[in-house]
Amino acid sequence: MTKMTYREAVRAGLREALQNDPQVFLMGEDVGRYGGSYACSKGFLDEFGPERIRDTPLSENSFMGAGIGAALGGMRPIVEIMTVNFSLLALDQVVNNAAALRHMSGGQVSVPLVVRMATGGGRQLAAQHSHSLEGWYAHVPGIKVVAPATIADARTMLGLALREPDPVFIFEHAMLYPQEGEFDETTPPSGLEGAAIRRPGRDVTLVTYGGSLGKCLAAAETLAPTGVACEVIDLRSLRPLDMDTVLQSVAKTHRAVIVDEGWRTGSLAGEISAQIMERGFYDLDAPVARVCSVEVPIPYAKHLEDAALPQPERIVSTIQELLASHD
Amino acid sequence: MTKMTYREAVRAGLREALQNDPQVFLMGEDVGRYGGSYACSKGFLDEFGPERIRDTPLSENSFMGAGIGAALGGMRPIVEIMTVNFSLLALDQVVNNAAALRHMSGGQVSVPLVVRMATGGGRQLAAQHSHSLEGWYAHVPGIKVVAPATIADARTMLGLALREPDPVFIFEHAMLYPQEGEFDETTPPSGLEGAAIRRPGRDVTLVTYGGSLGKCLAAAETLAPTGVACEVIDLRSLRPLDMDTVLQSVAKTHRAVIVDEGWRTGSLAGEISAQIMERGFYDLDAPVARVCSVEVPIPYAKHLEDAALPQPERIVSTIQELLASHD
Amino acid sequence: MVIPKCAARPDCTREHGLELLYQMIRIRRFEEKCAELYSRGKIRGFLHLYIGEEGVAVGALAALDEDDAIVATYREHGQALVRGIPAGEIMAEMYGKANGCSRGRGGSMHLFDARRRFFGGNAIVGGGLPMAVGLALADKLQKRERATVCIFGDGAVAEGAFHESLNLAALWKLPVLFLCENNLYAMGTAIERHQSQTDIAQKGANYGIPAEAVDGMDVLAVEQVSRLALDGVRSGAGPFLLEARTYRFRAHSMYDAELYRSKDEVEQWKRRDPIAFLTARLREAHQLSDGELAALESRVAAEIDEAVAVAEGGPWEPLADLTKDVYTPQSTVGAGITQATRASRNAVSQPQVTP
Amino acid sequence: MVIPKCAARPDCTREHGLELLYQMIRIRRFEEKCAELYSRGKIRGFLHLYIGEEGVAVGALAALDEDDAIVATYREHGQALVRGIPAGEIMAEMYGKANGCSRGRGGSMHLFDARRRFFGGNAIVGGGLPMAVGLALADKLQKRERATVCIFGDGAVAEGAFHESLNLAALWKLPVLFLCENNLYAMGTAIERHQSQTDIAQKGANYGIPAEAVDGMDVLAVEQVSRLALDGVRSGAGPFLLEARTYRFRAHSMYDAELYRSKDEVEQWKRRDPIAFLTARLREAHQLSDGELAALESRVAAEIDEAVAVAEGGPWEPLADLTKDVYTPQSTVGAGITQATRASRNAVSQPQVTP
Ligand SMILES: Cc1ncc(C[n+]2csc(CCOP(=O)(O)OP(=O)(O)O)c2C)c(N)n1
Ligand SMILES: Cc1ncc(C[n+]2csc(CCOP(=O)(O)OP(=O)(O)O)c2C)c(N)n1
Ligand SMILES: [Mg+2]
Ligand SMILES: [Mg+2]
Repeated sequence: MTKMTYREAVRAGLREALQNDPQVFLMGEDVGRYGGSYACSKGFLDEFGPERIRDTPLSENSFMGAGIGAALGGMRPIVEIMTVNFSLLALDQVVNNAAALRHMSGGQVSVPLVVRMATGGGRQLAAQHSHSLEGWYAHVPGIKVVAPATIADARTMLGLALREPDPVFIFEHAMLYPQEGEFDETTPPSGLEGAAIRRPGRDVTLVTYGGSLGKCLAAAETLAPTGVACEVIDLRSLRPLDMDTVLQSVAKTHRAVIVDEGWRTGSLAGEISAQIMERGFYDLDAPVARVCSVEVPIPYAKHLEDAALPQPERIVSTIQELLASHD
Repeated sequence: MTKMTYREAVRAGLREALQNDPQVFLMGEDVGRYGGSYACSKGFLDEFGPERIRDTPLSENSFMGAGIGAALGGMRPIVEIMTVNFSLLALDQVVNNAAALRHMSGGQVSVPLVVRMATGGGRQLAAQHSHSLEGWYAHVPGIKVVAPATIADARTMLGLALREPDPVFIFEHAMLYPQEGEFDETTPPSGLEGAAIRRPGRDVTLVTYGGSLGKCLAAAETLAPTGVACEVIDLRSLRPLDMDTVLQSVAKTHRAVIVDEGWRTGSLAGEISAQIMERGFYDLDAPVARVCSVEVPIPYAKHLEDAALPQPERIVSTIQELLASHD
Repeated sequence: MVIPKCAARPDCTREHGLELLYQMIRIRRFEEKCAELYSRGKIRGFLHLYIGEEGVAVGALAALDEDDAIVATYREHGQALVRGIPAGEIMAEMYGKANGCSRGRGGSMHLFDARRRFFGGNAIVGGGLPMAVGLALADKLQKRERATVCIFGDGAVAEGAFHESLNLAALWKLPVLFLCENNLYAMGTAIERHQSQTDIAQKGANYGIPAEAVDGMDVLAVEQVSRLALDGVRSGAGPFLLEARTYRFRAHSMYDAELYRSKDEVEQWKRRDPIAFLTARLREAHQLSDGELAALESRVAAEIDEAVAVAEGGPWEPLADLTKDVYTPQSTVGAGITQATRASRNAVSQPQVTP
Repeated sequence: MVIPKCAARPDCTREHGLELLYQMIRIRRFEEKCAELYSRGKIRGFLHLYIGEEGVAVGALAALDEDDAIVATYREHGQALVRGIPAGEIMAEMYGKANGCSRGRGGSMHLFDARRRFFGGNAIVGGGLPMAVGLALADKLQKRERATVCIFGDGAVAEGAFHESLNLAALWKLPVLFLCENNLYAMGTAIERHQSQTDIAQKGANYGIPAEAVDGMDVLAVEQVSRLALDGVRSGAGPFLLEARTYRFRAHSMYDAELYRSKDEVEQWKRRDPIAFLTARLREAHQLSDGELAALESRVAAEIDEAVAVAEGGPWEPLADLTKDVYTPQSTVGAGITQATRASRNAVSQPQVTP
C-alpha cells in the first residue's frame, strides 16, 4: 500500500508508460518545461528528453490531428489537452478522424491514440474553464471514454488505455488532483471498461463517475445514520457503458439517482436514465432522478458556482424526495 | 396556399428577412456567387449586393466568431455553416462565446445571432458528411436550437429567430430541401418554441423532429390500417424542449417512442426519455423506446447507410414490439 | 524605430506624460494589491498579472477614441483600468460580488463593460480575434469610422483563429488593430518553441497587412505607433498588426513555479521596467519632481483603498438569481433592438481615461 | 520557373515520358467513366472530378518512394490511381461494394490503402494536414528517412489547420511535402475572395518553410520540383511547401451550376490541358506516334472496362457486418501492435506506378 495523491498516481502511470514502451511519447501544451499545467509530467523532460516529452504550440486542433497521424505511423502517442474546454477546438479531428478512420477505411487502419484532459468545475474558473463535456465524447462511436475517479484508476487506467487498439479519451476531474488515497500495487488493475460498486447498499442506487464520486459517497455517508443505504456505482468507463452492473443494482434497490456534472439537458445522466427505462423499467419503484449542473454557464463567484454544480446536499435531498415519493 | 419546396421556403424566409431589416446580412461559404451549397440564396448576391451576401473563406471558427462580434456591434447576422459536420470547427466560438457572453458579462450584452446549417444523413455522403449533432447544441445553455420539419416552419422560423435577442441555431435536414408542400400565408406562424402535434392518435406517442418527422408519419400511416393510432409530435424546438406537449400526449397514450437521427447513446432521444421518466413515469404502460442511428460512422453504401439511419420499418416494428410487450 | 522624446512630440505635453505614468502606476499598484488579496483568499480562480507590461495597455489605449471597441484576454486588468472601468467595480468582480463589473459571474478573466465598449476578458487563447473581426465588420457595414483593438499574446499567434481572423480582416478591409503583446512566453513555452518564425510583425505580410514592432517597455513609442496605426485603420485602410515586445515580470498565473526561465533573464528585463523608464525620462526633462511622484502614488493608493472598500462592502448576488442572464428577458427587447445594440448606440460620452 | 525540356532531363527517358502520359490519360478516362456512371446512378454521394489537374498528381507522385505516405482530399481518384490502388478496387468503392478499397464504407471521398500508405481521402477541408504532420512525426521519431505528401486545395489555406500544421511541421523540422493544388477556386469562391494575399507559395516564409510555385499543367515541371523538394524533405531539412497552379475543367462536384466563373475562362484554361501539353512535347521530340497514343488509349480503355466489371460483379457487404470495424477486434491486436502499425511495418514492396 502506498499513499499518494491522484496527481502522483497519474504521474506514476505516465512515467511507467514512458519507461515500458519506447513508442510512447507525450505531447501537449506545457507538458515539458512547465511540467504540465497540473504538474503531472514534472521532471519528465529531463528524464525522457524533448523527443518524447513534446511541448506544443497553442494549436489544439492540429496537435490532436498530429497524434492521430503519429498513431497511424506506428507510434503510441499520449496527447494532453490541458482541459476539456480547449478540446472544443479539436473536436473536428476527434469526430471526423480519430473516431471515423477505421470504419471509413473499411477496417484497414486503427488509431491507437490516448488523449488525456482535465475536466470539470469547482475552482472558480468561470464559464470558459469549467465545462464537463465528457458526455459529448461518450456519444461518438469509434472512440472509448474513461473517467478515473480513484487513485487506483488514476494510476492504472492509462496503462490499460495504451493496450487498446482504438482511441481512448481519459477525463481527469481537475478537483481530484490534490486528493490523497492508498494505492495497492498488489491488486491487479480492473479492466478499462467495467463499472465498480464503490459502496454497497440496498435502498437506492447512485450512479456517477469522475469528480462526482466523492460527492455521492459523502451523500451516502450522510444518509447512512438515517437508515438509508445507498449503493454507489462508479461508471469508470463512459463509452462503452457497463449498464449490466447498473441494472443489477437497480433490480435490487428499485430506485436510482444519477449524478453527473454535465448540464442536465442532454447530459450523460439522461442517457443512463433512458437505458434504465429501457431495460429496468419493471424493476423501478420510482422514476429515476438526476442531479446535474444547473443550466447556466458556470459562474465565478463561489456561492454561485457551488449552487450550479452538484453537491452532496442536493444529492441527499434528491434521494430523500425519491424515497418519500413512494413510501 | 402556395406550393413550394422546403428549399424555396427557406429561401423565401431569408429573402424576407433581408428585405425587412437593413441590419440583416448573410455570411458563409459560397452563399454568394455559388448561390448557397443548397441553393437557398441563389440570386441574392445580385439582389442584395456583396456587403449583405458575404462569401467567406473556409474559416468556420472565425466567421462564426465574426457573426458573434457583428451581433455585438448592432448588426443582425445570419451565419450559414454549410453543414453541421463543419460546425465542429466552430464549436469553441459557439460554446465559449455565443452561449456564454451574456451570462459571463453579468447580462451586459446579448448576442442576437442566427446560425443556419444543414444536418443529417441519407445522401450517401459517408462518415464525415452525415452527422446529426444538433443534440449536442441542445445541451448548451445560452443558445436556442430549432429544427424546422415542415414547409411552414422552414418558411417562418428564420423570421421568428431574428426576433430573439439570443443566439438561435437552425438545423435544416439536408433530405428535406427538395420536398414539396403547401404554405398557407394566412395562418399566423407558430411561435419559435412550442412542439406541434402533426398527427393525433391515442395508442402511442411518437416524438421526433426535423428529417425524421416524415419517417414517423409514414410509420403512423402504415400502422393505421392495423388499428394502431399514433400521435406524432414534432418537437420543432430542441432547446428549450416543450415537454408539456409530450407529457400530455403520453398521459393519453401511455406509450412513447422517440425517433432521432443522432447516434443512440447520448442522443437527444435519451434526454426526452429521461424527462418522460421524471415527469410522466406513472402514466407509462411500457418503457419508452428509442429509434436512433446505429452506433457506426455513417457508411457510404446505400444499403449500409439505410440500415444505419432510422427508417419507417424500424419505427413500425419498434411500435409493434412496444404494444406487444404489454398487451 | 526611433524613440520619440516626449517633449519633442507635439501631442505629448507634460500633463500627458504624467497621465501615462499615473496610469501605469495605477495598474502596477492595483495588481500588487490583487496578488496580496489572492494570497489572503479574497480573490480566487485564475489571476494573471500584467506587471511589467503596463506600457502596452497604457500606450495603446491612450490612442483610442471613446467609441472604439476593445477585445482583451484573461490578462486584462490593465486594459480595463485604463479604459475607465472603475477600480472598485473591477475589484468587486474579482471578489465575486454583485457590484462587480460582470456581477461576479466573470472574475478576473472576464471583465466587461459594454458601455465603454470593453468586450471582455476572454479566457480562450485566440478566442477574441474572430469576435473583434465581427465588431469591426459591424462598424464597417454601418459606416461608422471607428476601430476595434484586439489584444492577444504571442501564444495566440499559433492558433488557427489568428490566421483565419487576419485573413478575414484583410480580405474585407476591416478596421481592426491587432495588438500582439509579445512577452516571449506562452505560459511556460518560449516563443522559439511555439513559433517556427518568431518575428510576429513579419507575419502581417502573409495577409497583406501592414505591421510594425514596437518596444512595449516604452509607453510613448507604443502610443505613437498606435496612433499612426489607428489613423489608417479608422480611415478605411484595413487592419494593422502591431507587435509590442514586452515581458511579464511575474509568474504566468498564481500557480506557476517558473521552471522555464532563469531568474537572470527576469532580472535583465526588470531593468527595462516601463514605469522606471518613463519616470527617468520625465525627470531628465525636469517634468517630474519627487513630490509630484509621491502625490501620484498617494492618489493611486487612495483609489486602491477605495476599490478594496467597494469590493469588501459589495453585496453577494442572491442565489435565486443564479440563472438570470442566461437568456435575455424578452421584456428588455424593444422592436428588435437588443440590449447590446442599445448599449452601443447610446454610448454615453465617457472620459476614456479617468483622472 | 524555367520549364525543363523532357529530353534535357537526365531522369526523363522516353519511357518515363510515356509513363507519365499514360497515367494522366488513365485518370482522365477513369473519371470520364465515373461521370457517366454517376448520371446512370451507379455512383452516388459526392463525386469531385480531377479532370484538368492530372499533371499535379502524376508529377508529384512520380517523385515518391513506395514507403512515403500520402494524405489526400475528397478529390483523390487521380492520386489513388497513380499510387497503384487497382482501378477495379476504386471503382468498386464508388459502387459501394465490399470489394472496394474501403469495403464500400468510404465512397469516392474516402479511398484508402494502408498497405500503399495511402491514408485517405479526407472530406473535411484542411482535415488532412494535421494527420500528415503526425505521420511525418512518427517517421522522424523512428528515424525512418521517408516523406509524407499532404495534398490540399487553395481553399484549405484559409483554414486554421493550415496555419497550425505548417507551424508545427516547421518547428519540429518534419518530413512533410505540403502540396497545394491551387485551382483558383474553393468551390464557387475565387481565390481573390478567400485569400487576402493570393500568392500561396509566398506563405511559406511565414513559417520559415522553403516554398516554390510550379505550373501544374506541366507534369514534367511538377515532377522535377517535387523530386528536389522531396530530397530535402527526406534528408531532414524540414517541410517544403509546393504550390501547383492548376485548374479544374469540370464543376466542383456533380451538383454545381458553375455560376461563379465564365465559360470563357474555362476555355482559356482548357487550352493548357496537361495531357495535350505533354502529348505535344513528346510528339515534338518524336517520342510518340499516333499508333503509340492509340495503344495507350486502348490499354486504358481495357483497364477501365475491367474496373467497371470488377465493380459490377463485386459483392455487397452483408448487413450483419454494419458495425464491423467501428472498433478493432482485440484478437487482431498482437502484443500492443495494431493492425495499422503492422501494415506499415510489413509494407510489401509494391510498384508505385502500376504498369
Ligand atoms: C485555447 C486555449 N488553450 C490553452 C489555454 C491555457 N492557457 C492559458 S494562457 C496560455 C498561454 C497563452 O500565452 P500568450 O498568448 O502568449 O499570452 P500571455 O499569457 O503570455 O499573456 C495557455 C496555454 C487556453 N486558455 N486556451
Ligand atoms: C471544413 C469544411 N468546410 C466546408 C466544406 C465544403 N467544401 C467541400 S470542398 C470545398 C471547397 C474546397 O476548395 P479547395 O480547398 O480549393 O479544393 P478544391 O475543391 O478546389 O480541390 C468546400 C467549401 C468541407 N468539406 N469542409
Ligand atoms: Mg505570451
Ligand atoms: Mg481549389
